[in-house]
Amino acid sequence: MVLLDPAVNPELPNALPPDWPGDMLGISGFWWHWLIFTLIIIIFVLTMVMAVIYIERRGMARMQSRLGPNRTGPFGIFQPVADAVKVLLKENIVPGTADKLVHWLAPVVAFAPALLIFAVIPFGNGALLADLNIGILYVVAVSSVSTVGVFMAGWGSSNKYSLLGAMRNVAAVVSYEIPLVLAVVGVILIAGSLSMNQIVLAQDIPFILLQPLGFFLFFTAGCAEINRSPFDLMEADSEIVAGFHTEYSGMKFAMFYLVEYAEAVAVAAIITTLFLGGWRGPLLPPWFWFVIKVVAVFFLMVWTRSTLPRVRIDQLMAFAWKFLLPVALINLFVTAVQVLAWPDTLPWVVVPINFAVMAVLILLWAKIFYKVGWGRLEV
Amino acid sequence: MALRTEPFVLNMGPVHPSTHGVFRMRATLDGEVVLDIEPVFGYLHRGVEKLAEQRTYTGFIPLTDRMDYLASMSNNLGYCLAVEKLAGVKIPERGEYLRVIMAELQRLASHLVAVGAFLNDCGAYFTPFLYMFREREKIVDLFEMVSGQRLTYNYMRIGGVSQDIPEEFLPAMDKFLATMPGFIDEIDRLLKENEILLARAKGVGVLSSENAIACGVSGPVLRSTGIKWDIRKADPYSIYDRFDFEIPTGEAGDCYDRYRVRVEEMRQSLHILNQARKDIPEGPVRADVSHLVRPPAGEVYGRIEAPKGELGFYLVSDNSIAPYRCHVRPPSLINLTPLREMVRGWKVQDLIIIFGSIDITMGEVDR
Amino acid sequence: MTVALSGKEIARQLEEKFPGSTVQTDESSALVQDKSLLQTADFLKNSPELGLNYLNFVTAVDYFDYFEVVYRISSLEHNHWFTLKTRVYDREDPVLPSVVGIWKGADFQEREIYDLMGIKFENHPNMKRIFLWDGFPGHPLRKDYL
Amino acid sequence: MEISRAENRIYSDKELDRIEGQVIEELRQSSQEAIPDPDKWLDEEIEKNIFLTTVDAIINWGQRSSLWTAICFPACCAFEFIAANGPRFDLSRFGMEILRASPRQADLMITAGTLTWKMAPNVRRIYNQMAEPKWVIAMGACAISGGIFASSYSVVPGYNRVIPVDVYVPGCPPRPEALIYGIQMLQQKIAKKSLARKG
Repeated sequence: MVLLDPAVNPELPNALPPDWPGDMLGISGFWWHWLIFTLIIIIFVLTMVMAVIYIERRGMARMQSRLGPNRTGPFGIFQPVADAVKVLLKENIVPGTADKLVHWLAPVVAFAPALLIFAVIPFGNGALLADLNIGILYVVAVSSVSTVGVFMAGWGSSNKYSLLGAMRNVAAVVSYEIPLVLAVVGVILIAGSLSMNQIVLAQDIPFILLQPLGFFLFFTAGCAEINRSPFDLMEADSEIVAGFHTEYSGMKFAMFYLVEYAEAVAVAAIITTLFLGGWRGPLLPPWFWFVIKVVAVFFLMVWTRSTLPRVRIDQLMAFAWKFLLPVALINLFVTAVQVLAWPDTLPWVVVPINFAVMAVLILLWAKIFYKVGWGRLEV
Repeated sequence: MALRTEPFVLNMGPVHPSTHGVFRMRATLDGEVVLDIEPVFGYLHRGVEKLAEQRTYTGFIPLTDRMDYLASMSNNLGYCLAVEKLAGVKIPERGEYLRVIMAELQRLASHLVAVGAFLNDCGAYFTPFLYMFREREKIVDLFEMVSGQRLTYNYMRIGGVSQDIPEEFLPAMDKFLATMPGFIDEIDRLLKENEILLARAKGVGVLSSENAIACGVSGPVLRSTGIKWDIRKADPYSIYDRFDFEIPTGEAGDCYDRYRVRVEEMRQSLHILNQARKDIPEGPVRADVSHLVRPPAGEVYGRIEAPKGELGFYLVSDNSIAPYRCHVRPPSLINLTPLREMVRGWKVQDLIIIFGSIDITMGEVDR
Repeated sequence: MTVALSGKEIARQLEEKFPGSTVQTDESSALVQDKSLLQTADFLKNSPELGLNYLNFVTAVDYFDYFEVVYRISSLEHNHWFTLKTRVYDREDPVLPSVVGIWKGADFQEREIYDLMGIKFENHPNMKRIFLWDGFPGHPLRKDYL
Repeated sequence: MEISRAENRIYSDKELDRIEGQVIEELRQSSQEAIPDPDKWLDEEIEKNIFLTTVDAIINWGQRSSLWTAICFPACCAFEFIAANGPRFDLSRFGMEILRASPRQADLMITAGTLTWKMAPNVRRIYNQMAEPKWVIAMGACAISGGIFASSYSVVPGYNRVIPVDVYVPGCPPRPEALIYGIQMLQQKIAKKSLARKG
């Protein structure tokens, strides 16, 4: 970090965007930027988690023909606050046979990556903690680390249900990482940059129109990675009690609960940045557009959660390897051809072509998948 | 490097989110694959059969409510029929019609819970379950009108029913009968063709018809294997021979068929209800029988088609006011007999839905 | 309507096949010797015109002097039923052969009888208590319990 | 990777059964007396200072507004609880729609149904697994006194033989309205709790 500081290393004259704060109180603008954005990100993540928990509980309650929390504060908006107060003050239990160190570390290891992802998410033009030129690669790399935390939780709890849940999570993440990355590569080809900010700037039309299949793949694989329904096998209530956090209580459970929703917000934020034009939008301020889009994507997750049944573990694997992976490869190929054919800007005619490709591929693969992946696989 | 694996024992229950009460399984797993399970019962064993010997014939009716607490009316009906068979009581027409109406409403309510719980076990996060409960509340309201209770009705008596229905009942039932078919269509639209549900439930937990008969399985589980066996048709009790209805059957005997059979049975129950509603006569609802029934010495087996299967009461009388021996044939317990064979080789997740698709009530399994 | 098979008729067939097996009969049941329980059960199940392959229930009744074990069997195909009974006189250690090999559905019900009535079934694959726990004193459905 | 699947039968685990039976018998012997209800402190007056009162108010507000229920539904009353959770009576208004399958994360145990001696060690264990602070609502006649089954040989006459109970909701089964009233009573009880008080 010190080497990146222009005050120390004058060989980086244009590394920083022009609207960064200058030197104040004898501290260089670099460090002010770092401090302010770290605070903003932490506050943003915490408030967004509270907000999406409220949205999920109210929204899902309405889908289930009931009301949802409405007694705690006006319209029940303080419900997540009450939950937080209560959970944080609960007793912290570590099972006697647990691997104490691993048990303690697991929530932290799981929580840190969820926060780190937001370092490269732009809230406005250039308004981000670190405009890494390998932004999306960083996201992909960091996001997988929380699996380590989940597996530590499963292993350290010395509980069979926890271990089953953690194993399922590892298997799911390993499988779904590949289609997820392949879906991102399509976007990178069109945008011509790995930097998140550059990707947003390249979206004169949102990439969801140019990459509808990529959006679908990313959304599905993202849902699978963060245990959202219909891929929520890792903490499947009706099967393995509470999955990897069965033995966690109090503050440490709160961390896992936070991770679950922080990751959902992170995936929603990445989808917003990559496919929905990020902070771009007319009239309203950029950060507001960003929040609206994140909430919209999250609402899609809530919707699937309250509608769809859960898939089985072998079907989960089959879906990743037999459906998403080939489709993602074909999508990448089609995108590459298009980028080769129109090197400068993609014309509007690409939009209907890509939608047609998506429809044909999904229908075709659904037929093939029906034959190869239907029902039970040999174990 | 040679990889050494060994199976491990996972204890599911008695307190587990999807064991429908306090069922317990000791499952031996090889990773995610179920090698074997051992069901453990008795966590709700309340000694109902012993208590029956200490109570009068009428005094046992409240206990039948609490056996299969999702189908209290059916339990009342089964028990009362057995005692009436023993004592030779003739029931007035209106009483018979009311009994059929209550039993069919109860079948609807029980199947609603069964289907909802099955879909919940599949992982549809509470949504179908709550929709089913919304509709079940309407049926519970009807029961509350006639009996004043929401779950344990204690409505039927030896010789009829305890009291006539209030005058608001039939209009309310008409309203319910008008809306219910639309609701069944609605849940079918939601989930019947759902790809994930098909992948999860089709071909899973197959029970062959030979095995079903050998294990004495009854009710929707038996019918899902393709056997057209319904006691309402095969051995009509009460006035079921007057109604026209179909026996829905499955083909493969898998989880999906069991779910479909229940949904179709709900439609048939509505059909019966419509006929009974049309024909219900005026008159007394209860024969003139003393509350202290003293049936002649002897033994009898009365059975009905309860929502879960063949519910029977085997009564031995010694001409006193209490049964000498009262044995309940619990459909839930006997339907669990083939569970071990059905789940072997499947995954943990399948174990849950196979178990859920059998639809048991622990109060009846353990009694 | 499910038809009750005549006890006399069945008893005649049983006597023909296994002399001395039946003790007494009434209109829909036959009481057989506990020694010949298995062979009569096998005959009732596998005889083509009877085909009683569906076990409705098994239960036991305590008559102080003896336990009566009742097998209610029926045939879904022919739609008829029959009651097979047998008695065991030993109160201390009553033993009967298990019919699990013939009707699989008897599995849990025989365990239930063992648990609540104390009758042991020989050759049952898993003869142990089903509802009550190991170490529960006595068998509660016996008439002399409490 | 080969394991002989035929050998792995877990039937007839005699040793396990014997130990479980012993645990049940021991619990039965040791819990012949009812555990007193934890409500003595409700009448006590304690010295309050402003700081503690404010902290108490916030903590109690949080704890009573988000009572997550542990899953422990042995019998009939469970369906009245689910009905209370359902669309019509809608416990989710109070922030109670989250059912934690893991007792570690739950605050409230609603004991819906008859308790048998065989079940008692498990209920005691779930109660012990729950993290403090925790509350128990005894729902229904069976949970209070054994109810209609009190004279049976295998039924525990009331949950308070095994675990301390905070609120009793009578009925067989109680209507959902009664359960919601009971929950509100519990919320009032939590509101009177103070950090300064022991227990």
